[in-house]
Amino acid sequence: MSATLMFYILGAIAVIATLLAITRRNPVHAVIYLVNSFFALALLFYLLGAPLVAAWEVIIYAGAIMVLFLFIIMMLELAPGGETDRYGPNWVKWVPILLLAGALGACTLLLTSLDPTTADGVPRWYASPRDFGYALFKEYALAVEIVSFQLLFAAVGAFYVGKPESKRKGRGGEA
Amino acid sequence: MPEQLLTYALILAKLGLIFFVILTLAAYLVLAERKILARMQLRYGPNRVGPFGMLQPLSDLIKLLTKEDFLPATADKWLFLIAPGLSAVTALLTFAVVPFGPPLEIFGQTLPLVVIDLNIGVLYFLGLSSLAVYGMALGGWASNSKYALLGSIRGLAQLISYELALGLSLVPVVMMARSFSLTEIVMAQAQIPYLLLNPPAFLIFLISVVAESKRIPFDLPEAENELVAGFHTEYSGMRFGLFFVGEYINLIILGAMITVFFLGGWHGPYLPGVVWFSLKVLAICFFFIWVRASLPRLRYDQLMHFGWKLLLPLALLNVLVTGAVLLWIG
Amino acid sequence: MIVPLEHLLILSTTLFFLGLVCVLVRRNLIMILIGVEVMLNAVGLTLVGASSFWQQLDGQIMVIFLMAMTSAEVSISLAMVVYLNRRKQSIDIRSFDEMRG
Amino acid sequence: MHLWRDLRGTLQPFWVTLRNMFRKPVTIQYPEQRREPPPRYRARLILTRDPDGQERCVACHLCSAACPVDCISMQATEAEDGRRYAAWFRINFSRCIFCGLCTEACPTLAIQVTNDFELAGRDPLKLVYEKEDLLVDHCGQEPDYNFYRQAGIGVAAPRGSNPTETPPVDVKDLLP
Amino acid sequence: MLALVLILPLVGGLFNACFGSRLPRPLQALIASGAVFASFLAALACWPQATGAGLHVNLFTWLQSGGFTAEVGLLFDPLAAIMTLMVTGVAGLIHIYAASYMADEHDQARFFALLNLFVFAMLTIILADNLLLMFLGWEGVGFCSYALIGFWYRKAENARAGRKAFIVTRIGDLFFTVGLLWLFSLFGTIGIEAINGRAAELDPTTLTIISLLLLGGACGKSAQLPLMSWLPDAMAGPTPVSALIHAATMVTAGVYLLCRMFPLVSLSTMALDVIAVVGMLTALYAATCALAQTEIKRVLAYSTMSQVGYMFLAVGLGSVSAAMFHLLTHAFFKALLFMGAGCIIQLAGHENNIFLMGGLRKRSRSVFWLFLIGLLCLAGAPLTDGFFSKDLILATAFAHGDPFHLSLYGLGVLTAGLTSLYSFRLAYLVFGGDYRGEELPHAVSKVMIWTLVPLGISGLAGGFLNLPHFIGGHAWLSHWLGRDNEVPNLSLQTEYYLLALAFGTFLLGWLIAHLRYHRFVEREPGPVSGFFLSGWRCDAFFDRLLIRPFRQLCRFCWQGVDLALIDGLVESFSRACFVWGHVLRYLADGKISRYLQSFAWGLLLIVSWFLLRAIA
Repeated sequence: MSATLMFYILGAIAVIATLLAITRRNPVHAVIYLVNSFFALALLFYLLGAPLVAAWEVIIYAGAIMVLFLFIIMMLELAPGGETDRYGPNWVKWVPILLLAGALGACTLLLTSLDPTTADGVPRWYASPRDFGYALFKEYALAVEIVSFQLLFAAVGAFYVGKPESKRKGRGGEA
Repeated sequence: MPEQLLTYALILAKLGLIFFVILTLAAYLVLAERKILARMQLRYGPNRVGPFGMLQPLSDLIKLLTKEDFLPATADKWLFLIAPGLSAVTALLTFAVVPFGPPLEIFGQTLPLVVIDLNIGVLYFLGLSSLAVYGMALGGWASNSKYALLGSIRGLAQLISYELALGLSLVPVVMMARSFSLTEIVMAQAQIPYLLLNPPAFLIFLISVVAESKRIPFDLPEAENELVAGFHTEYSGMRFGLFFVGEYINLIILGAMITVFFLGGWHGPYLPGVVWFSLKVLAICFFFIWVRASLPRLRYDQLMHFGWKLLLPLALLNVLVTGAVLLWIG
Repeated sequence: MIVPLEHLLILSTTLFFLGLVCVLVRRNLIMILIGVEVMLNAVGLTLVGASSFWQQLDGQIMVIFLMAMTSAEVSISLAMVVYLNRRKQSIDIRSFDEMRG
Repeated sequence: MHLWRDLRGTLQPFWVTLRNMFRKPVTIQYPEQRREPPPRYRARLILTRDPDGQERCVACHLCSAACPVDCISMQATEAEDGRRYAAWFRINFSRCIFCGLCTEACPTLAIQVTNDFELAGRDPLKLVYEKEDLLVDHCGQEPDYNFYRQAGIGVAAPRGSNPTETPPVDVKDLLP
Repeated sequence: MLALVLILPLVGGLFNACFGSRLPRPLQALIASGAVFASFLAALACWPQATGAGLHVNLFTWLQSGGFTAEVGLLFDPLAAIMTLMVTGVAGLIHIYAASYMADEHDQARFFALLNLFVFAMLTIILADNLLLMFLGWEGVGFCSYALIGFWYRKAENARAGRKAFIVTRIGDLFFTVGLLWLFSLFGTIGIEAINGRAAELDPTTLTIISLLLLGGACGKSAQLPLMSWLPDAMAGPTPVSALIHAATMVTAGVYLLCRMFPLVSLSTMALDVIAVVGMLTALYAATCALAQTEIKRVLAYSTMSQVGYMFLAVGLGSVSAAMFHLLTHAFFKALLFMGAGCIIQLAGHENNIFLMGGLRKRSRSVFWLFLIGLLCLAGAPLTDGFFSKDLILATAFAHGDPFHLSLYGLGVLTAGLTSLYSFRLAYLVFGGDYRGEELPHAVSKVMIWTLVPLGISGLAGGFLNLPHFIGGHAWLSHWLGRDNEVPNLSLQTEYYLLALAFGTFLLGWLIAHLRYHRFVEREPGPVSGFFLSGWRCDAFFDRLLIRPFRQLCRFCWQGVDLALIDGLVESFSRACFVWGHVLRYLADGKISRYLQSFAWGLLLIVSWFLLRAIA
C-alpha cells in the first residue's frame, strides 16, 4: 500500500518539478528543478523494481548530464540578467503549442486507455543487479558494443567540435 | 509490526551514533590536519585552547556560529543558502552504506554494523559523490562573484573528469567481489585485500579520490592563492563552516571507501573489526594530510590531461586486464 | 500490485508532453536540450514500467542503452552549443537560421 | 627518463615531510618563551636624557622631518638660558613603521630605538605616546654623549659662559 | 612454448611501437633483437616435437559464425620447423646488424617495431595451420614490407617504391584470396592439413585452377614473372630490410606457400609444369637483368629473384626438399650478401653505384672475404651450399628425362652460368682495381662485420645439410622432411657429369667476367645491356599493356558514360528538383522551432491514426 502511495507522491513531485523546470527563465534554476524531477523518477524506478536503473539515473542524469549542462551554462555565463532573459517564456506563444501538446497527450491517453491490458496492475517485482548483468552482457552483448562505440564517437566528436576554430584549421580539418 | 519498528529504531540509533561520531571526527580531523601539517612544517600547530589544543574545534565552532552570515547583494539568494547544506548532506548520506564492522551478536539477534546494506551500495556511493558536485557548483554560481564562478567551473570540470576514473577503477573491484554491496565486497576481502590483488585500481581510485575531495594537489576549485577561496569565497559564518565540515566529512567518507574497497574493511587480526576499520580510515586520513603537506598544486591543464589522458585510459585498461585475468582463472 | 499500468503511462505521457512543450516553446538552446532530456526520461519511465509489468529485463536494458545514447547526445550537442555560441555570441535558436532552403 | 624523474619528484617530498614531522619544531612559544632581540633591534622609540639627567631633545624637528610616515610631532620651546626643548612630543605608534630614520636624523641622540617590540593594543589612540611616556631616565645606548657639553648653548650668553656650563670643546685643537 | 615463438616478436614490436621512442636507443635495439633471439631459442626448444605430423597447438578460436570456424592454431611440422629456425635465426642476426646500421637514424623505434612485427607476421605464415591465419600473416608481411621500404618516407621515390611493392603484391594476394575462398567453399574448412588430405576429391580442372591461383599469390609475394617488377624498386628501403625481407624471408613466402600446399598442387601436373616454367623463366630473366645493373643492391635484388625462380622450378619439378634446401642456403648467403652490401655501401660513403666503387678489398679485408663467400655461394662454386642446392634442383630436372624437363635443365645451366658471370662481375667491379668514387670511404662498425661471420660460416657449411648420397652425404634435409623419395635417382656417372658441367659453367662465367671486368673500362651501356638494365623494359611494357588501356577505359567511362549519359539524366532530373525546390523552400525557412513544431504535428497525425484504428 505504501508503495502505491509513494508512487503517486513521487509522480506528483516529478510532474511539478518538471513543470517548474521548463518554465524557469534562469537555466540554472531549471537545471536544479530538473534534478529534483530526476530524483523523483529515480525513486520511481526503484519502486518499479529497477534499482540499477535508479542508481544510473542518479549517476548519469543527475550526476553527469545535468552537471554538464550546469558547466556549459556557467562557462557561457548565461547568468540571469544577461541576454538570455529576453528569450523567456512568452505566454501568448504558448497557447497553440499547449493546445497541440494537449491534443497529443489526450490522444495518447485515449489510446492507452483503449488497451484493456493497461488496467492491470503493475506487480511487485525486483530485478537484481546480477540478473541484470547477465541479461545485459549475454543477450545484448552486441548492442553494448555498438553503444560503446557510439560513446567513443561522441567523445571524439565533442572534442572536435569543441576545439577552437583556429586550431582545427591548423590541423587540416574543414571548418 | 513491532519487528519493523525495532528495525527502524535500530537504523535511527545507528544513524544518530554515526552522525555524532562523524561530526566529532570531522571536527577533530580539522585539528589533526592543522597539527600534523604544522609538525611537518616544523611548527606546533594549535595548542592554546585546552590541553594540546584539544578544544580548538569547539572554539572554531563558536567562532563560526557567532560570525555574521553574510549574503552578497547580487547573489542568487535561494541557491546561495542551500548550497552549503547540499554539500554537507551528500557527504553525510554516504555513511548509510558503509559497513564499519562485522555483524554484532546482541541478545541473540544479529545486528549488522551498517545502516543499510544496499545491494547497489557501490552505485549509491558513486551517485552521491557525483551529486556532491552540486553544492560546490551552485554555491560558486550563486555567489555571483568571478572568483567563486571560476572556482566552481573548475570544480565542475575536475569532478566530472575524475568521476569517470573513480567509477571505472571500482569496476574491477565489483568484478572481483561479484557484488555491488559494500558488505559483500568487504566479505570478499577476508583473505587478501584488493590492494594487493589489484594495485593499479587502488592507485587510480586513490588519485581520483584525492581529486574528488578537492584537496592538494587537486585543490584547483579553491586554490587560495589564485582564486582567494574559490567557490566559497563569498561565504562566511556557519555556511562556510558547512562547506568546511562537508569537506572533512567527505574526507572521512572517502577514507572509509578506500578501506572498504581496497584495504579489506574491518578485517584484521587480533583487534575487533570496528577498531581495525577506524584505524584504517584514520591512516588514510593521515595519508591525505601527508599528501597535502608534500605536493604542490597542479596546473589546470595538467589536471585535465592527467585525468583524461592518463587515469582514464589506465582505468579502462585495468578493467580489461582484470576481466581477462578473471576469465582466465575462471 | 503497485499501481495500474495506466497510471504509470499517464505519468510518463504527462512528462513527455511537458518536455515536448519545452522543446517547442523555449528559444534558449539549453532549455530546448533540457526539454529533450525530460522527454527521454519519460520514455525511460515507460520502459521501466513495461519491464516491471511483464517482468522482463529487456525494458530496463533499453533504459541503460537510452542513457548511454543520451550521454553521447548530450556531449555532442553541448559541444555544439559552445561552438554555436562562439560563432554567434548567442544561444537563441532564432539566430541559427542558416539552413534556410 | 622522464618517468623516473617525475616519480622521484612525486615521492621524495613525502619522505621529506615525514622526516621533518619527527624533528623538533623551530617555533618559539612566545608569551612563555621569549627571544632576546638583538641589541640593535628597532622597536619602540624613547627619548633619552644626557648624563647630567637633562633631556637631550632640542626640538629641532629633524626627526619628524625624516619620518616617512609623519608619526612624530612636537612643539619647540626655550628655557631661560636659551636652551631649546620640546614643550610636548608625540609619537603615534599606530603609524610608526619602526624604520629608525628618526634616530639617524637626531643630532643630539635624544630619540633612540629600543628592543621592546610588544606594542600591541586594542585602542589605536592608546598607541599615541606623549612625551612623558617616551621620556626615560637613562642615557640609552650612548651613555657619555652630551650635546650641549660639546656645543655650548650660546643664545642668552656666549657659548660656555652660562653658570652651569663648561667651555665648549675647541674642535680645531683636535687637528694635528 | 610454440606460442612463445610467435608472441615474443609481437610483444617486442608492440612494446617498441608504444614506448620505444621514450627509451634510449640501445634499449630499443636490445628489446627488438632480444625478442627475436628469444623466439629463436623457443623455436629450438620446440624442435624435438617437430617430427612426423608435427606439433599442433590451438591457441584460441578466432572467428566462429555458422559452420565457419577459424582457429588461431599453430602447426609445427618439419617444414615449419626449418623455416622457423631459419627466419628467427637470420632475423636475429639482421636485427643486431640493423642496430649498428641504423644507429644514426631518426625513428629507430619505428624501424625496430616494424621489423619485429614483420618477423611476427612471417612466423604467422609459417606456423599457421589454416589458410586464413596464414593469409593474415601474408597481409601483415605485405604491410610491414610496405612500411619498411618506405621507411625514409620523406623521399618521394621511396614512398613510391613502397606503394608499388604493396600494390603489385596485392594483385598476387587477390589470387590467393580467391583461391582461399574457393577452397573454403569446396571443403568447408580452411585447415591446411584437412585441405591437403582431401585434395584428391577434386576434379582435375578445378584443382589446376586453384593451384594456379595459389601460384599467382606466390608469384606476387616472391616476385616471380609477371609480378616481379616491385622487387628491384624495393631496394629503396634500408639495407637490413632488404636483407631480411627481400632476401631471406618474405620473398620465400611464396615458395613456402607452394610447399605447404604441395599435396594439393602436386595433383595437377599441368600446374606443376606451369610453376616450373614460371620459375625457370624468372630465373633466366632476372639473371640477364642482373648482368647489367649498376647498383649493387639491384644486382642482388635480381639475383634474389633468379634464385627464388630456382626454388619455384624445384617445386615445379615436384621436389619440395630441393626447394627448401635452396631456400635455406639462399637465405644464408643472400642475407650475407645484402648485409655485406650494406657494409660496402657504408665503406664507399653511401654510394650504391658499383661503377663508382672499386678497390674496396684494400679498405676492409674482412668485408671482402665475407662478401666473396656470399658471391661464391651465389655463383655456385663447388663445395659451397649454393652449389649443392642448385645442383640438386638441376639434377632433379635432369632426372625427369623428358624433353620438356631437359630443356628446363638446359636453361637452368645457362642461368647458372649467367649467375656466375654477374657474381664475379660484381666482385671485380666492387673489389678490384682502384677506388673510383669521390666520397671518402667510411669505416664499418665491428658489430656489423661480426654479424656476417655466422652467416658466412653457414654459407660455406650449409651444403652439408643435404649432402647428396653419392658423395657420402645422407641427404639429411630430405630425410627430415620425410621426402627421401625425391632424391633424384641417377647413376653415379651421370651425377659426376652433371657436377662437372655445373663446375664448368661456374668456371666459364668466372672466366668471362675475369676477361671483361678484371680491368675497369668505362663503357656506355649498349642496347642489349640497356635493355637488361631496365629489366627488359618490363615497367614500360606494363605501362603500355595495362596502365594506358586502363586510363583509356577510365576516360571513356568518365567522358562518355558518366558525363554525357548519366550526368545528362541526372541533371535534367535535378533541374526538375531545383524548380520544385524553389517552390518548397518556403517550407524550410531555417527556423528550427518551426521544424520541431512540424515534427509534433506529424506525431499528432500518427497518434490520431493509431487512435482511429484502435477505435475502429
